[in-house]
Amino acid sequence: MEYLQFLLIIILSPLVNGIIKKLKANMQGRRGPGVFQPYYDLIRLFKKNMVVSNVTSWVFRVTPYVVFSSAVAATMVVPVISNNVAFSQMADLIALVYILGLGRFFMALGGLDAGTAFGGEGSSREMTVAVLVEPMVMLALFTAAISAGSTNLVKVTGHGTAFYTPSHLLAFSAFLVAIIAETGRIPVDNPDTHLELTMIHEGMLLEYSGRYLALMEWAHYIKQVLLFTLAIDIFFPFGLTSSGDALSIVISTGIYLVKILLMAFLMALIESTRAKMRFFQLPSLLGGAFVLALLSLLSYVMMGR
Amino acid sequence: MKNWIEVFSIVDFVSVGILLTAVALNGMRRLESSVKAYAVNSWLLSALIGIVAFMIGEFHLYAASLVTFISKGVVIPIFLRKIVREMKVTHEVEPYISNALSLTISGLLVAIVYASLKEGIFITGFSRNVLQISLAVILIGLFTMITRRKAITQVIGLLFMENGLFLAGFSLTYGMPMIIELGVLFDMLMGIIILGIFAVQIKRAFASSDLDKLTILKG
Amino acid sequence: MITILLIPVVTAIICYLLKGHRLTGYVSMAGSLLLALASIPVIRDAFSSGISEAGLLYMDGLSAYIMSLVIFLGIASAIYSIHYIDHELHVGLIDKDGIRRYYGLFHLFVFTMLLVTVSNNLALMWIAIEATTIVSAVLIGLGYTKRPMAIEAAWKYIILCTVGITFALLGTFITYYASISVRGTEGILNWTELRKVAPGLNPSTMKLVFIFVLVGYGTKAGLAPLHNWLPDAHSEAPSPISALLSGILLNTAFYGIMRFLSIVEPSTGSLFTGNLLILFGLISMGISSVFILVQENYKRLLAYSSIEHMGIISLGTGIGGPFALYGALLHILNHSIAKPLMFFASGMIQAHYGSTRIDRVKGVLSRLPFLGTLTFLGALSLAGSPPFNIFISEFTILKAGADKGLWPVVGAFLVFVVVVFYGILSGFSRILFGNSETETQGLRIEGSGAVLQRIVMFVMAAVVLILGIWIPDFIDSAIWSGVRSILGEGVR
Amino acid sequence: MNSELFLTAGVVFFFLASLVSILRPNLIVYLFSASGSILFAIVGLYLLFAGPQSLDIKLISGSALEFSFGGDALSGLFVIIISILVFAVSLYSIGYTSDMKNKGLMGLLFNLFVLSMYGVVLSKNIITFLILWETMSIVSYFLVTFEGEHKSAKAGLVYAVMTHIGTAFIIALFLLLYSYSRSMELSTIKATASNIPQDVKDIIFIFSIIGFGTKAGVVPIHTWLPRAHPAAPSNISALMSGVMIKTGIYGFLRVSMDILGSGPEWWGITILIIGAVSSVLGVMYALMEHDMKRLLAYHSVENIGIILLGIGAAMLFKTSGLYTLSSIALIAGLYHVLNHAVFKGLLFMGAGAVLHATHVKDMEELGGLLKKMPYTGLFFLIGSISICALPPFNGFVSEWLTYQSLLLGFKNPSITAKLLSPLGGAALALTGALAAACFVKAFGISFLGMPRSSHAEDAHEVSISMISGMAILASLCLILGIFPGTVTGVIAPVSFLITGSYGIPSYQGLIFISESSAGLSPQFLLITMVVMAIATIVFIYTVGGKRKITFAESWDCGIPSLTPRMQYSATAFTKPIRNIFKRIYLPRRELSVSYIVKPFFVKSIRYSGEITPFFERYLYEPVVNIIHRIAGKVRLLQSGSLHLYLGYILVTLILLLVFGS
Repeated sequence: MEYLQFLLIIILSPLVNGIIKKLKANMQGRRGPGVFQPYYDLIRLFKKNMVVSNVTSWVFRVTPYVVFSSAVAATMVVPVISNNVAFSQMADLIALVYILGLGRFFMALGGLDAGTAFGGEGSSREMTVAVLVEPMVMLALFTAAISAGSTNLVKVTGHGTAFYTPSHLLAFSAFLVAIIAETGRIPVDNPDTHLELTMIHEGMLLEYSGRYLALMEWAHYIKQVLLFTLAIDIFFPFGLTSSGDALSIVISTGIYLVKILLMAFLMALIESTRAKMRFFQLPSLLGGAFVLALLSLLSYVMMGR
Repeated sequence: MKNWIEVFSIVDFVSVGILLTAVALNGMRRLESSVKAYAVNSWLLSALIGIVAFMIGEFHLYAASLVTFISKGVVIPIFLRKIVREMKVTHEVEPYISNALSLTISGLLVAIVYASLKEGIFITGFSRNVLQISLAVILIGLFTMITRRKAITQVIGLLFMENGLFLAGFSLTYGMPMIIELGVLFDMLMGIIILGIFAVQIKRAFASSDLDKLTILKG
Repeated sequence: MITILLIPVVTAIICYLLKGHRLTGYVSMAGSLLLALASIPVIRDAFSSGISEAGLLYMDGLSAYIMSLVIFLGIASAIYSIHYIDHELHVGLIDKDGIRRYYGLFHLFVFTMLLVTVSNNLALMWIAIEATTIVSAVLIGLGYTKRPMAIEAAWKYIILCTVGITFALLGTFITYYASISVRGTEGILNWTELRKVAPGLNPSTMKLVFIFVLVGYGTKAGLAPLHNWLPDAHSEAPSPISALLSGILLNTAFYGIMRFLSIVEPSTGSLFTGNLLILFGLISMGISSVFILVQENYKRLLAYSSIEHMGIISLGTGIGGPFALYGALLHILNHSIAKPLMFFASGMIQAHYGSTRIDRVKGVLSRLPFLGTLTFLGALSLAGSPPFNIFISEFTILKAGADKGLWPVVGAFLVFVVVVFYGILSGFSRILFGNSETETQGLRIEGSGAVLQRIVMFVMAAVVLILGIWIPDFIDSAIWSGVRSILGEGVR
Repeated sequence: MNSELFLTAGVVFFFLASLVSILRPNLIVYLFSASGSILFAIVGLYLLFAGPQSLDIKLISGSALEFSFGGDALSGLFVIIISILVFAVSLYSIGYTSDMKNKGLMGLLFNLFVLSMYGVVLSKNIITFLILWETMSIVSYFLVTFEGEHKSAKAGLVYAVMTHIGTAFIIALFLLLYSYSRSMELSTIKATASNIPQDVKDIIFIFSIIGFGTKAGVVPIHTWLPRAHPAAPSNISALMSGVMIKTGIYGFLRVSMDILGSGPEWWGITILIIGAVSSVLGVMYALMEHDMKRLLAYHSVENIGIILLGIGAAMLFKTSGLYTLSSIALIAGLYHVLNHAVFKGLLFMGAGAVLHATHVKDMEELGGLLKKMPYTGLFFLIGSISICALPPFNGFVSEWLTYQSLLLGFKNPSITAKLLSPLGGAALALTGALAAACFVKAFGISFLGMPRSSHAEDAHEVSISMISGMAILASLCLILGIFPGTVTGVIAPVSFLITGSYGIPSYQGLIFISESSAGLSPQFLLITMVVMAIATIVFIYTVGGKRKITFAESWDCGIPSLTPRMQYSATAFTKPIRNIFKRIYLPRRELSVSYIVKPFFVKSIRYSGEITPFFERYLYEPVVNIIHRIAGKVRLLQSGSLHLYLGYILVTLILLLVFGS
């Protein structure tokens, strides 16, 4: 039963995005679309015919499937509501990051395949952001992993009460920035814009249509919730059941949903209070986050906790 | 019987004379005079050899003295003068440095030789000083070669070196086997003759007997 | 032994009488081959035990070793000369008269070097070495061409060497004198007998002797800072003669030093002689490496490399001990195969491009593939890189140095070797690669002479390569008997 | 059956190949080489599992020269690695060299090169090692200058000189070792290494970094690498970058970890830092290269750095006595050696195939090749994914292991090690991200989009032999990626030899490190992803049913039609990174605009920019200049004046008289 917990992420991810949109709208004094809008969009896209550029090669058409299935594969090793995930032995942080990396690699290739300037620009900026984010994510995760003595997610989550230490708070703030960058949110990227000069993630998807686009978007939602869940698992690892009985599962599901909602609220808050940065100002933000991660590691090494 | 002391003093006297002619070479202005100096130097050398021969009564030393006199004292000087003439060079020696300085330096060389050839190297024989002298002559000859501009003067310097060498040879060894002496002598002669020919060639090829022109090959 | 000495003289006379007939080259080749045949039994005996003859002549392992090198290079150079001279005649650099003079002097030159190796009497050895100077000077300067540069080179060569060698004679005299004070009655110059009384000789006298001999024969062997005649002479001489000069003449001069070494060492102790030799070796390597680095003329570059290798040999001799000497002797062999090969090659390049300047020559590899390849291999060998022969001897010497714990020497050696590698390789890669736009006067390659020329060079290149990966036993034993004749019996 | 037999047979095969190559029928030559490599692989297996006693050959000649061949597990592993690559490259070369001028020479040198590499890792005494080491360098030098152009000659010169400097250091360190054991045999030296004083050990260690590092190409002595590899023919660059530079790693391991045993802590720290710097700088410079082969060459620097990260961690652990962990880290390093050999060989072959088909190396002139050369494109993509360490291919496993060993570095007692090893991990992460960016560029620009030049327009797929060569390595990329347990099992004897512990218990498809209870199963990843992909497709068709795809122009903002020149160029792609890291790149750009009517009507705009080659400009050029200036001064000694020369004689004599006697 709890081996299927990853389906929770896959199914809920559009909803979470809808909720964030709604919250943003409300904070900005708009009504905004309903929280279930992303589902309607996906289904409509699945039903549409597709227009594909005749410049593209098979890489372009394989990309959506790789991106989507890599995102899904990543979710399978993450404890959502129960410590008792499928293949718990391979529930590995580093592996997780690199699986997502595979998705990004193909997305960037897909962006280049159509031979348009926008796609190229999108993938170029995506890879640049990745270059800045990756070390920081790793350092943040290292702090957690070292304190848990393992890179295995189950071990990390099992090793509780970690988040009172300063090193973990630092690591968490770094990881938060990482999430913003990875999910393409303000101030790094603007998920709602289609203005060519500013877009990163949308730029790569420009040539995609119909079900390909749907898969890409969905994969994006999944990645977002996955990262939320990761943050929760690592930095607020309480409320996960290890027993399989229905009650505890219900309880922990409830706790999980609350946490996710909090994350969503946080995101919406940040997005509506911050303005989008110029692309070449990003290094200062992400560099700062890197320093936070470094400090967390340092403080852990120095204080031993 | 011979009076050793006297002979000693004579030997020293003659060898000092050789040294002086060598030093004097540095004072010479004209080519002819330096050739003369060489001739005198060679006569003194053969005389010394003669004395040594007389002392130890070696026949072949008399011969050697004679050969030396003829080759070095007569043939070579004539040959040199002939070259000097046919090269029609200006008869100045044209040294790089003033005669005074070169005289001082040659004096210095003698000092260095005496200082560096310490006691305990030459114990036996009458030639205690002669080796020093001969080495001094050799060095002075070399020094002359360094300071003189003309090809022909270099030959003269080389000849002085050889005289010094012979002086050393005879005084140290009372003469070696005849064949060796002859061989050495022959070699020397050949060398000088070849050098003479070359000197002429240089004069032809470089339109000057100045060795300064011989600096095409460098680096 | 007498016959060995006579053959080249006779050959010389015949060649001279032939009045520059086209066949002269083949006659001289026949002469040198005959010489080789005649010498084989003597050399074989000499390797096993010393032979003395007529009081003045003596052969042991060392002399046999050097002699066989002289003879081998004599043959190679004679064969190479055939087409070389032919070509010179064709382009009008030489006339009939020049040809007869060239071959006559060539064999006289060989004769004098043979005489050096067989003479037992030190003064006789001196005479022979001086004679080599005179003959080779004439070969360079008046051999056949009267180019001013050749004359200049010859003049410097003869003056410097005669001056230098004067001191060697002085040293010889003093040795005789020192022997008097031991024998009491009358002195000796026979190496074999001096060897017996060596330990009794007066140390301070012998120190003086060694200084004079080192300066004297060192000048001839091209040890820096007495080397200055060498680049000029080697670059201006006709290539076969340059090959002989740097391939073996330098070694005969150094042979003289080795002979004296085994007389001087017993009394003065190996520290004095060793340090002097090491000092001269390092200075030679240092100076030559710098000059190689900035050299613009490839024949001069080769000449400086000869200085470097003489330095290495002197270093090995100075380090002392059987293995260092083994290395030094092996190095003599390797160097006198590789260097002549390079001079032969450069002679052909010069004939083809009409210039010895590095920047005038380009694309040898693409234009003359065979020659270019040999040059490439030879250059690498001279640069001391495996799998070529010279590396082996260098490494042996280094190893001996490490055995003695002479780390500063080893370090300096390595530094200089690297610099030399850079210099030689950059120089020759500029020659070998690229495509030349300079029009060339072309190289005639028809005629049996040309074929022989190529065969000889190919054989030498093969030897260079083979000795780098395999030292045949007869060479090994030959070198050991050479070492024995320096250090005395009982070694190995 | 003993291994001498196989060895001799292998050597014979390669010599046959060399001989045949004079008659230049390519097929036979390289088939000989391929079969020779198989025989050598068998020898390697012997050494790996039957132990060192299984091979011992001595060829004594003279008193100065003694060849002695043999080896242990370490040699065995490297022999196998070489064999894998040689086999593939041989097949590839059949087609690649077919239309080469003087290919006979090519075949000869190729086989000699391979033999010398085998010899290096199989040599058992100092002189054998040195001779074969330098032979390898010289033959590869010939191969670099094979094209014979001025450029390649220069590259070759730089390569030969730098590697010779390295060799000088190696000679020095071997002489030091020799002087303490009085023996040329490496085994004896190892046995007596304990009586070498520590400071001498330190010197030897530093020398081994410089000497072997030059060959391996660690920053800052890497500068020959990006020159030599592009200059060489591609099959050779595959060998050079794939295995030759690994002999440097071999030598380093042999001297610093096998012979010297464990050193003080700063040894490991040094290697860790060198590794981190090399990996980051290597990939950064690679990112700025648009010449495909130069790019790959810089990636070799990066990967050597990654390997050194593993080795450095291993040294640290060994110092602090944590032998199991040390073994794990070493396995990580060696695993990456194997992987890099495979995918870098593959990538160089791919670049060679592109070069062969289009005659250009510059990406700005390529594009859209995936349609023209489907197989090459596929294999190049696989290689790219592997080198970016993305699952489920081989690079991922070794980098994961490296991460693990770096994180376990926290178990070291000293604070420095505790701190530095995770930072090494961060460097590795940065490297990974940059590498991904770099290969998105490399593959995307040259294989995707529209052709940017006529060269790319009329490209064609290459011959079957080249494809098969690439196919072998491509499939190996996958196999080595999804059977990690097997590979670690093969490497285990080596790490046991050096660290005395087997490290990871090897399950067939799974790695599990009990020290950090971290596990990895690429098989699982692969299967899940495939299943998920299928599930997705099924899902889509159930939801959306069958929909038709219409092909059309790419979105062109209403401009009549997109031209290839409107595509994103490689330069543009890397622009952001060039900007962000300008402290490192020191980019210089000039923009020249020519107007018809200033400032309104622009005739043309020329933009040219380049990054500063830091080490060449600020490290090497000054040194060389100084040397040449000194040399120029010294030249005055030979002024041509005879009098001066005579003066030298006089002065020398007087000095000797005064001081000598």
